[in-house]
Amino acid sequence: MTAISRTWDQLTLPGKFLAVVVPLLLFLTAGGVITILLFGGIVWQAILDHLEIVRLLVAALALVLIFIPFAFVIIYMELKVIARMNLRIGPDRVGPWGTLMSLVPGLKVLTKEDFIPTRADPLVFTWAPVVVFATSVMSALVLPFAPGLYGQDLNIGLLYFFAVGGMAVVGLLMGGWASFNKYSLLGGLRSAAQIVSYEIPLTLSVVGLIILAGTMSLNQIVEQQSGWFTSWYVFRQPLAFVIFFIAATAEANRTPFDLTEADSEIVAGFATEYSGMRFGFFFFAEYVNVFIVSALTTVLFLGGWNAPIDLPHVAIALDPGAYGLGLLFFVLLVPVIGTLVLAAPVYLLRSQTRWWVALIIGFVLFNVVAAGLTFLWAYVSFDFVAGLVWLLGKAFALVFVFVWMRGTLPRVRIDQLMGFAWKWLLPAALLNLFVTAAAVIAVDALKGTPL
Amino acid sequence: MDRALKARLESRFADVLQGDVRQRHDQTEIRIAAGSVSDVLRALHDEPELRFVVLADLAGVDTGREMQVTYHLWSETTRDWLRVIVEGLSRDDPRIPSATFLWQGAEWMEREAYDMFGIIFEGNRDLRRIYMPPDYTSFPLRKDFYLADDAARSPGAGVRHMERTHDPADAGPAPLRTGTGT
Amino acid sequence: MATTASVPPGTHRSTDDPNVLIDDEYALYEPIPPYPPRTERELEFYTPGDGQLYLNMGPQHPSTHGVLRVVLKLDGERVIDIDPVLGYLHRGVEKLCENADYHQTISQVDPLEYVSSLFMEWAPVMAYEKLLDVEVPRRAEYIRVLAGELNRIASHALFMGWLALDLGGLTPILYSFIERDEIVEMLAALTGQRMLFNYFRIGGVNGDLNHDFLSRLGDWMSRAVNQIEANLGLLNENEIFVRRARGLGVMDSETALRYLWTGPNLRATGLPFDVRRAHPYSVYPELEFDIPTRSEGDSLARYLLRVEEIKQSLRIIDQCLEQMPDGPIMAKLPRLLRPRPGRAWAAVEAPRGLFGVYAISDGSDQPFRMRIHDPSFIHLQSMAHLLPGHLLADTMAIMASLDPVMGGVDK
Amino acid sequence: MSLVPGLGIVRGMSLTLRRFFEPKATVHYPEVKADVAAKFRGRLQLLLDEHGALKCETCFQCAQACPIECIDMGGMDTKGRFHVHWGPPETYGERREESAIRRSGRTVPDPAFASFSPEDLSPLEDILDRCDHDPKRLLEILEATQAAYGFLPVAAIKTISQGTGAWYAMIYGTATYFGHLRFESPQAEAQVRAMAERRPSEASYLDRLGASLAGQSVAGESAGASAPGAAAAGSSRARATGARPTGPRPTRAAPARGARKGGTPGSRASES
Repeated sequence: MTAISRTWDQLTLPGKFLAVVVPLLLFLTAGGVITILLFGGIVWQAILDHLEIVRLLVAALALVLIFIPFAFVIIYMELKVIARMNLRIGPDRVGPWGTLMSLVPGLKVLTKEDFIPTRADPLVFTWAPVVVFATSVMSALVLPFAPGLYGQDLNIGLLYFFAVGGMAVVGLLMGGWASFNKYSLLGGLRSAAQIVSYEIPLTLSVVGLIILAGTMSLNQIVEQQSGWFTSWYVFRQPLAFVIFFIAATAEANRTPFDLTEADSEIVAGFATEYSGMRFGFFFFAEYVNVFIVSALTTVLFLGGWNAPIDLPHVAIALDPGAYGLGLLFFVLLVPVIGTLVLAAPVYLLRSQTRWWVALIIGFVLFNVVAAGLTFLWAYVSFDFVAGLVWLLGKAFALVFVFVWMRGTLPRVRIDQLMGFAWKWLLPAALLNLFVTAAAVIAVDALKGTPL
Repeated sequence: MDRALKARLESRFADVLQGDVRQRHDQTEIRIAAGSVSDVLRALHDEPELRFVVLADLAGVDTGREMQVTYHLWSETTRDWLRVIVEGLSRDDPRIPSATFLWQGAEWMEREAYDMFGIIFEGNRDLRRIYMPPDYTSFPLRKDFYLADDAARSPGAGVRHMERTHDPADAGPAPLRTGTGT
Repeated sequence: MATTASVPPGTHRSTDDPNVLIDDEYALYEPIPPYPPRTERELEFYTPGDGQLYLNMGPQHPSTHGVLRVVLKLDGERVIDIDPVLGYLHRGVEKLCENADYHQTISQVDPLEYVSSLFMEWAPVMAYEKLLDVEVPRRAEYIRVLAGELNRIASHALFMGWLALDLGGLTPILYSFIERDEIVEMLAALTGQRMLFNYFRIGGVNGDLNHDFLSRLGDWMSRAVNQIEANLGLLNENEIFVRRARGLGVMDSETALRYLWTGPNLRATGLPFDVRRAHPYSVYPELEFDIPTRSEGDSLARYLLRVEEIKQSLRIIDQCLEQMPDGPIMAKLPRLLRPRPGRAWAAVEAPRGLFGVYAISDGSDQPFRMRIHDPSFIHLQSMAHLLPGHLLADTMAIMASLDPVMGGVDK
Repeated sequence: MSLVPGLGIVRGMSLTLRRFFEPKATVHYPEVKADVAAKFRGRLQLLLDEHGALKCETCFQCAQACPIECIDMGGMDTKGRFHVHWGPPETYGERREESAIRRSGRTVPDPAFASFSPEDLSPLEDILDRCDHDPKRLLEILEATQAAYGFLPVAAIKTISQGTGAWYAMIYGTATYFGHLRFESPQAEAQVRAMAERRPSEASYLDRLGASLAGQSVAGESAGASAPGAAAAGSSRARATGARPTGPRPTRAAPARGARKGGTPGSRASES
């Protein structure tokens, strides 16, 4: 006993760590191997049998994980773009050009105290941000990011999107009601009235599009817009596009329709009493909503993941096996040669450059070039890379428009908001629907196909 | 200085004027008693040859012996500011009719005069403290106001070192100024 | 002390009066004062009607223009009544002025309305000059008018930004701050301070015009109009802004006179009452400028009227630079001022209205009584008349259109 | 408002988009500093003359003129005296409150200075009571204080200031005005003498003055080395102008309300 304890005392800290971890790992590995050998087949069979469930779980997890970086990017965009429009410089300290600025509020809400005010309803108060964030992520489950890259391809995808997206108002109402604060209550009620009344023009504006497309599956809607950009639905349904964009702005609580957190009237609306990560959920959900609304607009009207022009599809046939041993030399020599070639001008043109500095620069340049070439190769040879690039590009362009509007426009009053929805948007959406239906019927009649 | 205004005022308010009408620079000054304030102000406001429609200011004054209330009026019929000084209010219980029946906007100025001097404006329907806390006991702009006593009487007393009741034994009554104020 | 005594459970002591016990539940729900109503008006306000709720805005509210606290009586989103609660910024400037000598009072009244400090200095200086029978050199008067009009432009530019900010626009406030910053830098070159220029002296001004100031001024005057027009393009044309500001807090001229309105707010109701013309006080009789008026009397009219006033101020500045005479900038005065006993009242046309000072001298070196009349105080009072019937969102917009500065409201 | 609905909004958005690419109005502050006007007087600082000597003669006129009494001074006065004023660590706010109370016309009970006053101030109370806290009898009070302590301790002067309502600066002006009032205990005299030996003599200062006026600079001159020279300079100027009278001048009558701000002959003389 004493010998073991003496040996243990003589060990350094990493030594102690390893002395514990390594046997544990060995044991676990052996156990794992045995388990897999015994039951692996059954488990694998089960996974193969229910592949779509596994796919759904993986997709949901991936969406949750991918939306946090998106929210950070949008927050940075908002800070920087509005600052430049205000003739300010904006964030310029955290990271190069302040690019890491949006991490700071994230860390702040993570480290802040998370309290529940007196007389608040703890259960509802706690679950409200979860509901808001979950709905925004769930509604993104049907978004087709690229061919083959989507959570689920429901044949009622659009209906599902509106149904789930409309659930966000429940979370806002919960938060506003449970906070025991009059500002929160007013904010929650405002958001309820606003979102419920803007659901109607939002949904009606796309009914015409559904008539044209003949389907509610977002994937098929996107595929129908392939080819040149003239086939996008924005050119066939311009009025619907305008209505949808305005209503989507109200859905995402963005300026000029951000009455739910009008800071000059009701301090922060439903989020007045929230702090810490609960507020962070509201905060992220807002920006996630912005991205989702932009992505949906892109998918419905701007051709989704289709390139604006019909690119010829070239397939590079790379068969590594054909090169045999040459591949090894290729893999070994290309970095060396590329580094030397790229380092030579740096070393030769600037005499005071040390040779190792030149080599480092050359290596970095070579990595950049290699990454670019790899991306080009991936873009050409994989469809989902190309689709992702185009969809994200279009979506973030729309996000820029949202931020732009916030930097420009003042806020409308609540009665003007409702009047605009019921007096202007709704009749316009109905008009659009009737015109589209009549046009479809007329075209069919002209074609002579029976109704 | 507008002599015509002086003549008009003397002829109109001969009975209520206390002392003669003084004029200096661009100001004409009349002095009346608290009893005749309402009539004088209404006459100044309504009568066509006076028409003092703009009440520029309402101020309370503590001369150390008595309380005064001063109105500054503007009219398009004259180049002068008219100053109406209501004098002879007792420092113990100063009371004066309110001017809110003519100028609704005088309400807060009267509240301020009440807050700072303790002048009671009868007819003001909202005569509360406006600057000081509602349970404040003294009137800061009076000449015998002493901050340390006052801080000691205030609810937050004892927080800072100078907030302790001043013992009148070691330095007699508050030194009043010798100037009469006029 | 009373606060040391223990309180029964379920209650806590009032911060206003430690002798008053407040039921926690009651105190949590409503901002109703813990003491019985003292006046008729208070009883009327704090008697809740059916389905009405009280909302306490401030003193820490994003858009109460400082530390103003207003208690709103709401019916849903509609405002029934409002009760402003002042005093959170009260510094007792009048008392401080009574206890500083005549030169020191200028720096005491300076931070009253901190966006237009020169006017806060102008009125007391004029009052003291009347007490002392001082003749101010004409060059000093011209310099006062020049600096004052610059300060007026800065204040009005800031007003537009504030109005837009309370209507939810983020950008105009920063554009108007750019305008204001240029003017403030100019005035810093002239007076030596950016915000609280302690510039006007009894019998003159502190320093003469210098090349730095004149070069900045000339540079700015050449592009001022276009710059301001460009910034206003964000608001004047904007449907959302116009539709929100129109018909907001409408006031007719008779009621405005009863509420003692002055300045741009009164002129927006149609009455051309401007102290610079109604009771000329400096070299203004020698300058020619118009008094713009509008008849609507709503927030939009107040906004557009200030735009007009900026152009008139630019005219005045041009004329000042042309007619600026040579000569001394200070009257001959002893260092220790002891005016003979008397009373003096002086009023100037501040950017917010009639700003007056009523000084009483008792022959000593300190004013015996110094009364400060501030327009923001008067205009804020009429909120209770303007607001009922409007929506909660318009509360801050109407207040911003009255353009109060809490430093002046709570003297 | 334009006739076409929405046109104004479009114009506004085009304006913001143009501003998006325009040069910015703000600067990276710590790297780029905004230019300050030549006449800017926002900064309080002690100026040095061309020899690196302090121009301030510690006359306390600025402390008297400051409306909110936020100016306080310490260091060495023109007579090479030690610690003209070693005030308590006072914050701006406390000082303002204190001045507000003093201006409200009565004494200020202020224990803030008690921490660094070893002397017991009980005799001072009797002296003040004898003179019933009258600032017009300040000279009598000061002489009695010096008789009691042998010199005028800072704590005593502060107590007198609070007891009579006169400003510290005014009392200090009065005390410096009369030659027979001392500010140091006899023990401190030795210290002062030691310092006087360390200080360069007036002759060397005059040499450096002549040299610098002639245009060439004296080697090894630095601010630290020439700071004591300031005191010598001040004293030389003082002697030159003969501003050190032996007896009190005939003084004006103090104002009637002097009790409120303690108008004293010395202070009035120094003020006008």
